[in-house]
Order: sequence, then C-alpha cells, then structure tokens
Amino acid sequence: MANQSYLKALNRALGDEMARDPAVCVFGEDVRSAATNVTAGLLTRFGPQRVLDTPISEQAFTGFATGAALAGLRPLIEFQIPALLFLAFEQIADQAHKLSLMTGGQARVPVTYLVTGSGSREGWAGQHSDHPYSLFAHVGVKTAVPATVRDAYGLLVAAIRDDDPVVVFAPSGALRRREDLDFADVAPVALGVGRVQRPGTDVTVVAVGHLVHDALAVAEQLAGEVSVEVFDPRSVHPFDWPGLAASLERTGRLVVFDDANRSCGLGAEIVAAAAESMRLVAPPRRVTRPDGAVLPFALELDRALQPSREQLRAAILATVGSAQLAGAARG
Amino acid sequence: MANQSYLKALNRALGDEMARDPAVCVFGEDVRSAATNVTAGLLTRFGPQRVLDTPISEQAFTGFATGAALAGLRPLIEFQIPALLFLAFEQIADQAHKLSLMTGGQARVPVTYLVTGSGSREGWAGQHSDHPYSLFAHVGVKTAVPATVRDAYGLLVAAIRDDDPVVVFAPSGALRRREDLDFADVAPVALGVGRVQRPGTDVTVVAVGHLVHDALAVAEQLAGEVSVEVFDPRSVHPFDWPGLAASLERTGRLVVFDDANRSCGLGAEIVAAAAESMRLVAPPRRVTRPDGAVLPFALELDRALQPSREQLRAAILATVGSAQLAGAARG
Amino acid sequence: MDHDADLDGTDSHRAASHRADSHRAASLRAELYRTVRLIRRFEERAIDLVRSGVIVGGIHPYIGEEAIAAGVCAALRRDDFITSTHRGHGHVLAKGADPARMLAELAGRVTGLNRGRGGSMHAADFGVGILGADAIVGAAAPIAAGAAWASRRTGADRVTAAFFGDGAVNQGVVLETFNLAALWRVPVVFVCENNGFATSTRTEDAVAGTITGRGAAFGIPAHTVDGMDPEAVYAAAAEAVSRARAGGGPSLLECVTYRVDAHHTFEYAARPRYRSADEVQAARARDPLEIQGARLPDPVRARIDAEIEEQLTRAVLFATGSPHPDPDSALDYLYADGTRTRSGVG
Amino acid sequence: MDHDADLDGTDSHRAASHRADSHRAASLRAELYRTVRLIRRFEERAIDLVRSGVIVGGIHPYIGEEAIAAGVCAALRRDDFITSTHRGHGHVLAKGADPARMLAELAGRVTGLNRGRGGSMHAADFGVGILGADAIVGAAAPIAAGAAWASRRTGADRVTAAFFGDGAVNQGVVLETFNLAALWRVPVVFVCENNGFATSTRTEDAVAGTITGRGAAFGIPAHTVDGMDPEAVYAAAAEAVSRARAGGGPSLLECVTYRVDAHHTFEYAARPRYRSADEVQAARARDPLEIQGARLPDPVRARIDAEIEEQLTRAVLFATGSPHPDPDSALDYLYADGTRTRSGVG
Ligand SMILES: Cc1ncc(C[n+]2csc(CCOP(=O)(O)OP(=O)(O)O)c2C)c(N)n1
Ligand SMILES: Cc1ncc(C[n+]2csc(CCOP(=O)(O)OP(=O)(O)O)c2C)c(N)n1
Ligand SMILES: [Mg+2]
Ligand SMILES: [Mg+2]
Repeated sequence: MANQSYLKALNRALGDEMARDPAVCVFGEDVRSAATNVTAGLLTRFGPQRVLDTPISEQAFTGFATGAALAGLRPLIEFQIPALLFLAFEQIADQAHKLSLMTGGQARVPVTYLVTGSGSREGWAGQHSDHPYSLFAHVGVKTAVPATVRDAYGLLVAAIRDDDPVVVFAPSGALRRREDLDFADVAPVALGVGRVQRPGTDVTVVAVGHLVHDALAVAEQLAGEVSVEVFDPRSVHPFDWPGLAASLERTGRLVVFDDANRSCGLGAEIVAAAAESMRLVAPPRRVTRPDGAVLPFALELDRALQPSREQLRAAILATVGSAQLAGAARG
Repeated sequence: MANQSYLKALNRALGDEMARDPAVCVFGEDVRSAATNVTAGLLTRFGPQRVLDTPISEQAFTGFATGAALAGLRPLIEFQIPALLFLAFEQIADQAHKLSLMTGGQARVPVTYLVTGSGSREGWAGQHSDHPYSLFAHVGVKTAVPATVRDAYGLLVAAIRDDDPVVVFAPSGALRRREDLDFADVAPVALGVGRVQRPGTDVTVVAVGHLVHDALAVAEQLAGEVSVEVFDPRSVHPFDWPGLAASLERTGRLVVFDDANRSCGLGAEIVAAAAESMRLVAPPRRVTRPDGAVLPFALELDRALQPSREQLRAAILATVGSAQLAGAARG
Repeated sequence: MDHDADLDGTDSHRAASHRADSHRAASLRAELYRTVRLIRRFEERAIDLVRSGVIVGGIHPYIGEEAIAAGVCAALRRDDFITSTHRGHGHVLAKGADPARMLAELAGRVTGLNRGRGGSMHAADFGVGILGADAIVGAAAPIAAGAAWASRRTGADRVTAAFFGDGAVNQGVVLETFNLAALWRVPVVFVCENNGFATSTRTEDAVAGTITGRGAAFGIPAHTVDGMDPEAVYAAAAEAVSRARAGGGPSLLECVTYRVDAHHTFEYAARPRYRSADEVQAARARDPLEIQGARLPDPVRARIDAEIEEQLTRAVLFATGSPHPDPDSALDYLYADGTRTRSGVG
Repeated sequence: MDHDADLDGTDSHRAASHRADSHRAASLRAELYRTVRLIRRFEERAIDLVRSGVIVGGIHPYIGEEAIAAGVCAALRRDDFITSTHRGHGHVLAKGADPARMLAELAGRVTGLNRGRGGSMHAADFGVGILGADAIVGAAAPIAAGAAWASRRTGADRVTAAFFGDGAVNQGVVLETFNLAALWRVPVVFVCENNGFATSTRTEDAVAGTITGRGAAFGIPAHTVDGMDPEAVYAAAAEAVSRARAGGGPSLLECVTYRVDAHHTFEYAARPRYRSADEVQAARARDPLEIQGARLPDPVRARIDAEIEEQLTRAVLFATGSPHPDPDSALDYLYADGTRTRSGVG
C-alpha cells in the first residue's frame, strides 16, 4: 500500500496492459520523452515498435490507429490538449465510431484516446481549456472521466480492453491527486457503472471528473444542515442511469455539477433524463460553465467561468429550500 | 407572390446579400456549377472573384474564410455534407468562435457555414446522415435550422449579416418544401427568436427543422383530442428561452421532437431548461434519435432510427395522460 | 491473384520479363479482361437497378476507370488489404468480393456484404481484405497506412493498397499520411485515380503543382501511369507492391483516366454543364474494356463475356430475392461489444 | 519598417544592391540589432516574471531565434499582416506591438494587448497588423492566407507573413493551405522556423523529405535561410515580400535556427533529457545577438542596449502596475455583436 498519484495510475494502467497484451501500443507527440509522464519508462520497457512519437499530424495518426486496430492491434493515443480532439473529430466520430455498424459488424476499433489534462490549466487560455466530453457522449463514442486515482487506473484499463473506441479525459484538476492504494488490488471499472462517493438523503449532487472532489468538500461543509449524496458517473457514455435513478429514489432532489459549457452539455442530459422518468420532488438544477464559454487567460476571468464550490453550495441550498416550499405547497 | 422552394430561398437570400454588400463572397466545392443549386447563377452575376470553387480542403478553406473575414470580407462557405463540419471543427469551434474573446474584442469573424442537406438523405448511409447542430450549440457557435421557405430566406440573410460565425443547417427533409411568398416581403429573422407555428393549449411540442412539418401534421391529426402548440426555435443557439417559457405558461406540458442523437442533444437542453425553471404540470418527454446513432444504409433501418410521427403522437398522448394523472394525484 | 508475369515493355522491366511465364501471362491477360468486364457490366446493371428503384440513393459509377482496380488488385494477394472510396464498386469486385453479395448490399438486403448497413459507399469484406469504402474523401488513407503498418509489426508481409481520387490529394489527412508512411516505411501503395474531375471541378483547377510531386515531396517514389491500360497499371502496381512487400516502403501511383459517366447517378436527372458532350465523346475513344479485349482471341473474350452475364444474372436474382433487414435490428453492431444504449424515446 | 537596402551578396541581389542606400543600410543594420536585442531582453525579463509568479502559465521562450522575427518583420510594412505561434513574443514585438502592453498581456492585465484575455499564446494587435498568435500548431496558416487573399481582393497591396515551426509542416491544414495559396497566387510569405525540435521530437524524426520540398511540391518558391543571421533573413524575406506584393504569389522560407532554451518554461522544473547539454552549448556558439551586434560600432550598440533596458524597465512597471480584470467581465467579447447567453447557473 503506497501513496500513488493520478498520473502514476495512468502510467501503471498503460504499462500493465502493455505487459499483459502485446497488441497494445502507444502513439502520440513526445510519448517517448514522456512529456506528460503518462508514458514514462514505456519506451525502455517495450521498445520503439510499441511506443511511437508521431509528427504533429493528429488526423493522420488517429486514422492510422484505426487502421492498426482493424489489423488486430489495440492502440492508445495520447493527446496533449483537449482541442486536438477537434482536429481528429472526423476520424473519431465519423470513422472509428461508425465503422462497426456500417460494416455490419465486421470492423472492431479498439482504440483509446487519452487526453492528459482536460479542462482549465490556469494560465493556458482559451485553446487549452476545453472540456468537451459532452461532444463525444452526443456522437456516441464511449467516454470516461476518472475523478480518483483508483478510477484513473480502473477506467483506463477498461478502456484499453474495450473493443470500441473510448475517449478518456484526465482532468488537469485531478492530475495531482494522491491516494494510498496498491494498484495490484485495483480491478478494471466497467464503463457505465457510476459510484456513490458519499451517501446522503436530502439531495443528489452528480459531479463529473475533478469536480467530484469539490462536491465532496461542499457536502462536508454542509454536513450539519443538508445530507448530500455525491454521485460520480465515472463514464459519461454509456451512463449509469439505474445508479442515478436509485440515488434519486433516496433523495428526490438533483443538482448537477459539470465543468462543460451549459447548452447541450452532460448536465443537460442528466437533468433531462431525471425530469423525464426519475423521482424529483423539487426542480433540478445545474452548475456548469456558461453557454459557449471560452476561458479567458487572466486567472480571475478563467476561474469566473468555471463552476465553483460557492455556486454549488447555493444551488444545493436553493434546491433543498425550494423542495421544502414545494412540499409545503403540496401539503 | 409566387410559389417558391426552400432551395430557391437560400439561393435568393445569398444572391440578395451579395448584391447588397460587396464584402459577401462564397467558397465551397462545386459552387460555380452549383451542385446543390444554392449558388445557381451567382458566378455569372458576381464573377469568379466572389464565387470560388475550392479544392477538397475543408480545414484550409474554413480557416481561409476566417482570415478573409478578419480582413473585412463576409464569406459564406457551403458544405456539401454535415460530416464535413467535423473536418473543419477545430477551425470553427477553436478558432473562428474563440477569436473575438481571445483578442479582447479586436477580431470579428462574420462567416456563415451553410450545410445544404443535413440529416438523413435516405440511401446515403452513415456518413451523410448526421444532424450535428447540438455540437455547435454546445461549443457556442450561433446556429440556425430553418424549417420553412420563409425562414430559410430570413435566417440565411440574418446569418450573413451577423458579425459572428453562424452555422446554418438546411435539412434534407425540408429542401423540397414550397410556399407562396414574395421574397421582397420577407424580413431577416433575428437569431434567438422562435415562432409558434401553431397555437395550442394542452401541450407544447418543440420541433426542430424539417420535423416542424411532421409536428404540425401530428397536431392536425390530434386536433379533436388534444390542443397541440408547435414551437419552432428556428435558431438553436442562441435559443429563444422566453418564447419557450411563454408557451409553457399556456400549456404546462412539453414534448421535444429533435432529429439529433439523444444524449447531450438539443432535446436534452430544452427539457433541462424547462425542468429547471419553467411551468411543467407533467414530466417532459423527448422524441429523438437513439444514443450515438449511426444511420444504417437500408431504408427500413435508416427510418427506424429517425424520430417518427407515431413516436411523437404517442409521446403527446402519454404526456397529456400523465398530466391528467398528475392532476388527479394532486387534486 | 498474384502474378510474376511481366507485360510491361519499359526498361525497368525488360530484365524481369525474361522470367515471364507465357502461360501465366496469358492467364493474367484474360483475368484482367474478366475483371474489367465484370466491373463494367456490374455497374451497368447497378445503374438499371438505380433507375428501377431497387437501389436507393444512387451510385458513383466506375465505368471507364476499370483498368485501375483490375490492374492494382491483380498485383495483390488475397490476404492483402485495400481501402476504397465513394466510387468503390470496381475496387471491391476486383479484390474478390462476391458480386451477388455486393449487389445485395447496394439493394440494402441482409445478405449484403455489410448486411445492408453500408450500401454503395461503405462496402467492406474483411474476408478478402477489403477494409471498406469510405464516403469521406481521403479519410481512408491513414486507415490504410495504419493497417499496413500493423500487418508488418505483427510479422505478416501483407501489403495495403489505398485507392483515392485526384480530389483527395488536396485533403490534409492524405498529405499527413504520406509523411507518416514515408517516415515509418509503411508497406502501402497509394493509388490516385486521376479521372480529371472532383465532381464538377477539374483537377488542374484544384491541384497546384503535380500529383506525383506530392509523393516525391515526402520521398515517396511516385509514377504516372496510363490508367486506361490494365496491363500498364498491373506492371506499375506489381513493382510498387513488391517493393512494399520487401520492406521498401510506400509508393504513389497516379493512374490517369477519365470519368466518362456521371459523378453520381443524380446527374442523369440534374444534367450539370461542367463539360461538353464532345469532350466526353473524345475520351470514350480509349476504353479499357476494348484495350484489354483486343488482346484476347475472340472466342476467349466471348466465353468470358458469357460467363459474366450468367454470373451477374444470378447476382441480380440473389440480391433482389434476398430479404430486407428487420427494422428492430437497426441498432445492431452500433458497438462491437454489443453495448446497448437508449432508444430515441428513452 | 520597410527597407530597399540590400545586404545580401547573392547573384539574385547584386543588381539591386547598386541601388542600395548606404545610410539606410546602416539604419537597417542598427534596427535589426535593436529588434533582436529587444526580444532577447524582453524574454529574459518575462522569464523572471514567470519565476516570480507575475506571469501565470509560463511562456515558450523565443531566445536564440530572434533573427527570424527581426529579419522578416523588417521587410514588412506597418499595414502588412502577420500571424504568429505559441512561441510568438518575438513576432509580436518585431511587428511593432508596444512591449509594455505585450508584457501587460502576459501578466493578464486589462491594459494588455488583448485586455488580458489572450496571454502569451494569443497576443494580437490589429492596429499594427498582428492578427494573432495561435496555440494550435499550423492553425493560423489558412487564416493568414485568407487575410492575404482578402487584402488583395479589396485592392490593397498588403502582404501577409505566416510564422510557424518545423512541427507545423506535418499538419494537414498547412499543406492544404500551401495548395490554396499557390492555386490562387495569394500574397503570403510562409515563414517556417526550423529550430530543430517540436517539443522533444527532432525535426528529422518527424519530417520525411525536406521542408522546402513541401513548398516546391505545390509550385511555391522555397528557400532555406540561415535563421541565425538577421540580415540573411531580411534579404530573403524582402525578396519574398516584394514578389508577393507584385502579384507573384506565395513563397516559403525555411529559417534554420536552434532552440537553445526550453520548449516551455515548465522544462525548467521538468528537466526532460531529449538532448545533451553539450549539444545546446555547441549551438550557443552562433548567437543572432552577437552576429548582428558585431556589425555595429560599440557605442551605437551600447546606446541601443541602454535604450532598451530603459524601455523594458518602464514596460515592467507599466505591466505590474496595471489593474487585473474584473471577474464580472469574464464573458465580455464572447460574441462580437455583444450577444449575451446564459451563465453557468442559468
Ligand atoms: C472530405 C470530403 N469533402 C467533400 C465531399 C463531397 N464529395 C463527394 S465525392 C467528391 C469529389 C471527389 O473527387 P475525387 O476525389 O477526384 O474522386 P472522384 O469522384 O473523381 O472519383 C466530393 C467533393 C466528401 N465526400 N468528402
Ligand atoms: C496541432 C497541435 N498539436 C500539438 C500541440 C502541442 N504542442 C504545442 S507546441 C508543440 C511543438 C511545436 O513544434 P514546432 O512547430 O516546431 O514549434 P516550436 O515549439 O519548435 O517553436 C506541440 C506538439 C499543439 N499546440 N497543436
Ligand atoms: Mg476525380
Ligand atoms: Mg520547432
């Protein structure tokens, strides 16, 4: 049992899978020098045929990985910036994702797209601060956003073993987290299975990625006043709808804490699905980025557009309050 | 007053704006031969300096239009297939959209991206059938989806005159519509202003693009039983939230009819926004494409994944029914 | 489908041609004709089926360009890979897919190559190395290169041919792929079918410099070939394929042809005026079917023609007699592992 | 900032050089030094401000590459356009942006070039033709070409220079842009700064063929230039700019330099080992600051150095003394027309 970091978890998961399965290989910019540390030590361990530094050609190496997958390999691509997924968007959403159905089941594309450092990087400005997991949920690409060190390991292993393309977002806000654990004891985390990170009875807060930790902190602050359940979906597509419904059966109240632009974001999907068919005794709420947000460079401005603990706290209290009102009205 | 087609409306809007403003120019594949008819006659009228056939280089000519806009022009790009937006996604979502904020207001990017034929084209299969307007609403690019001949003209004019990038989706399912009107009488349609296409009192159906016409047909079928209001947002970002709220004040019931994938689609946003803060006496519902849908080639399969009139009818009846139940429960 | 035979008179091949086995040469000659004829007649029947509404959505006819698919695929082994394009019927047939199952695919039947899920622009048959046609210009090039690289890495000496049109050489991903393929000595043959047009846009109005120059820029050997002559294409392809198989890396072949038919069958109705009838007539003067047919004794040619008619008649019956898919199966294969997500009504 | 002076000895220039006005030549010589020196000292002070936490997020230092920005921008007019990169401070200063407002931008202040919204990787100053730095490799190339084309169409004889690194020549959009620029004779000068690395990846491990070959493939005149010598860069740029201005279309300049400093200031902590200290030391032997400085009389050089120190001291005071933006203004400028959409709490 050692104290491990989130980055180490990604590095261990990838290394363990490469050791387990010779079909696993890594493509990306500066993966040999391990610019992000995720690929540290892999070149020496597995050699240049399995760890490839690519030219700055995101479209081509993304399609290249698709082809390698069709021929039996299981590539992982590391992207240095979330926006790089936009360059490869056609190759992921229109090629890798569609090939299985369009070929009538002949094609399998087991490729993992790992984004090391999604969301704001404080001081890196508008083109380095996107958190576009909702885009992949919309097109239907399997997508995970690990919040904890344990899940970083378990979800990346599951993604690599998955027979479909999977995008894994490792939020910048989570990369420096640490936990005491032994990776040998960590099981793969099936995509589509969420986790209650803190049980509660008054309100369910669904938090995504690094925001899970902020949600836990707010839940702790409010402990006396309000009993907050923190639900971490872990993968955003497929989504653990039964897990969410079970939580709302207990609490009947929902606040979504989502570091994505508001319109058509994951928060919208969660609120919509709950409003359609789950137990709600009060109007649900979202705490998200603004519509179409572009994070400005200056720190004050960057932070002003990210969902905050204060906003979550206020939303929780308003939801519980309005629930009491609703209860009163009904009674 | 003549009988005009939707395609003619796009052609007239573009021609009228080019005549009005010498800064307007057109880029795209086969725009000189007018493969889609949208650019018919423009080469002869405005010459080769304003109507440019591009090589098959979506990323470059999209960025090229951004640069031309920065230098004072007002380009319109015609895309032949919705998926081509995926190729240019970085240039649109990460460049054109972000430049105004990132430059502190120095940059203006008045570019219109017109997709002639979005959604299913029956028989063109998975890579020609996307309806990705929700992706642009999420990143925050202004986006319009005209349903009628009148709005095709009015929204395209507004898009061309807008100082920000605007995506205009002209659904395949609407291209062959006709209306009696005189384009000279049609005013620009401000982005963010929806329209009640049919007033009603029992339930609000929000329908997008070509589905507006299916919604009107279903409303007509149900006329005796249920009074259906059909709300057409016309632009999906910005969205006419006050208009929707006013409609729900009247009906208190919501069904969204949306030809997009379910998860994180526009339907999710509309249901979420309504559930958060608008009048609802019954659980809202969505009729959409399935999660992550890829439209298969065979006609039966393609149609099976598109939202249907039957599904809408059932959703309306269920909503009204459940509302009565809810009413009963409350009373 | 592999042949050592050498039918090319160029210096580069004189030496090799001494080895040429005349019997195999004759059989290759006939086989090239058979493939050209099969594609030609398949397309003509497919166009009839578009007109009669059996094939929905139309097709991009390959008529007049058959020499390229025939010549290239004759130089490939059954286990070699290809990727194809929106104008892909010829590639798919030449690589060895069953014409009946191909036609069934175009008709959207469960017996089709893709079980009716792909249609004209996405036909795939992994059993004979057809990784799939692609509707997005240029998008299959990196997929082809990746498959080729992976084959090599897993120890196979398989080669991959990537077909694309003249329009694709302006697509960034294709040029990025040239760089990757050259850098990593990938066993891929890039086959550019220069048929003079990208829809209505002439090659020279879209391509600055030359097509072969774009290969050369990345250090990829690039040659221009007479794309109307199946044997010329075969000779050039055989050389490129053997280089790739021997570890010599990628090649680019620009096969010059002309699209005598419509860009897509919708042109039959739309009748665009981007070129004159005379220009098209002039181009018809050189027809790969006649060029290769003239190389065969009449009886041989007649027998092949008859066999193909019979094969295609059976294919049409098979396709039109096959069942349509069940609408309830529309989401099948969405995820390779069978994952099921929500329907459109929750 | 334009000069007719010719300091280049090549044949192509001997003729022109007779016109050379020695006084202007001397002033150009001094001005090139001033620009190199300004950039060098600006970067050194910026690095101090990164270390002291005044600049958040770090920078990509341009140290050692100053000759390129200085030489190219000296050949441009004030109304000409440039686009820049993540390593863009040099380009922005050389094109004439106020160092004080540039530093204020790096410090995220409202007085910055972008009002604190852009930072190091997005600095823009439309007033002097700086359309902006860009954080996405290669993404500004088509924007530069489009701006250049539009200037021409609107009757201006403005030229645009697009700066990018060696890594960008592997980015599809850049190659697509070469094609468009050549096809439409766009007045753009593509300036490739080959500093030996893309982060930790060596140019030769990422570029098959040559960088100039990629221009040539599209019919774009391409030359390799000593990117350590401001006057050599100026001479080549002046030729490319005048060709573009005269309607002769695009050019590509590969300016060969070496990144002696970190890819990004995070390397000061991370200390990656992708190259040896000796290699870097060896490269330091040729320093554009010394190369150009040696061409000036010592007193002139000393005076310029003093002026720059004073200018930068004022710049630092201006930047650090400027107000931080108001968090309530975070959404300002999101839409050019002032459209307001919803906040993150509805
Ligand atoms: C990236 C992309 N852009 C545009 C289209 C629309 N489109 C389909 S075929 C075609 C022309 C392709 O020309 P070419 O590559 O020469 O192939 P050909 O049709 O001549 O065989 C175009 C523009 C597309 N499918 N993909
Ligand atoms: C398209 C893209 N891919 C990857 C990155 C991450 N990245 C930032 S700088 C850089 C290296 C760029 O190298 P080069 O173009 O040679 O410029 P240099 O840093 O050497 O000045 C990379 C890979 C990026 N910003 N954009
Ligand atoms: Mg062509
Ligand atoms: Mg470099």
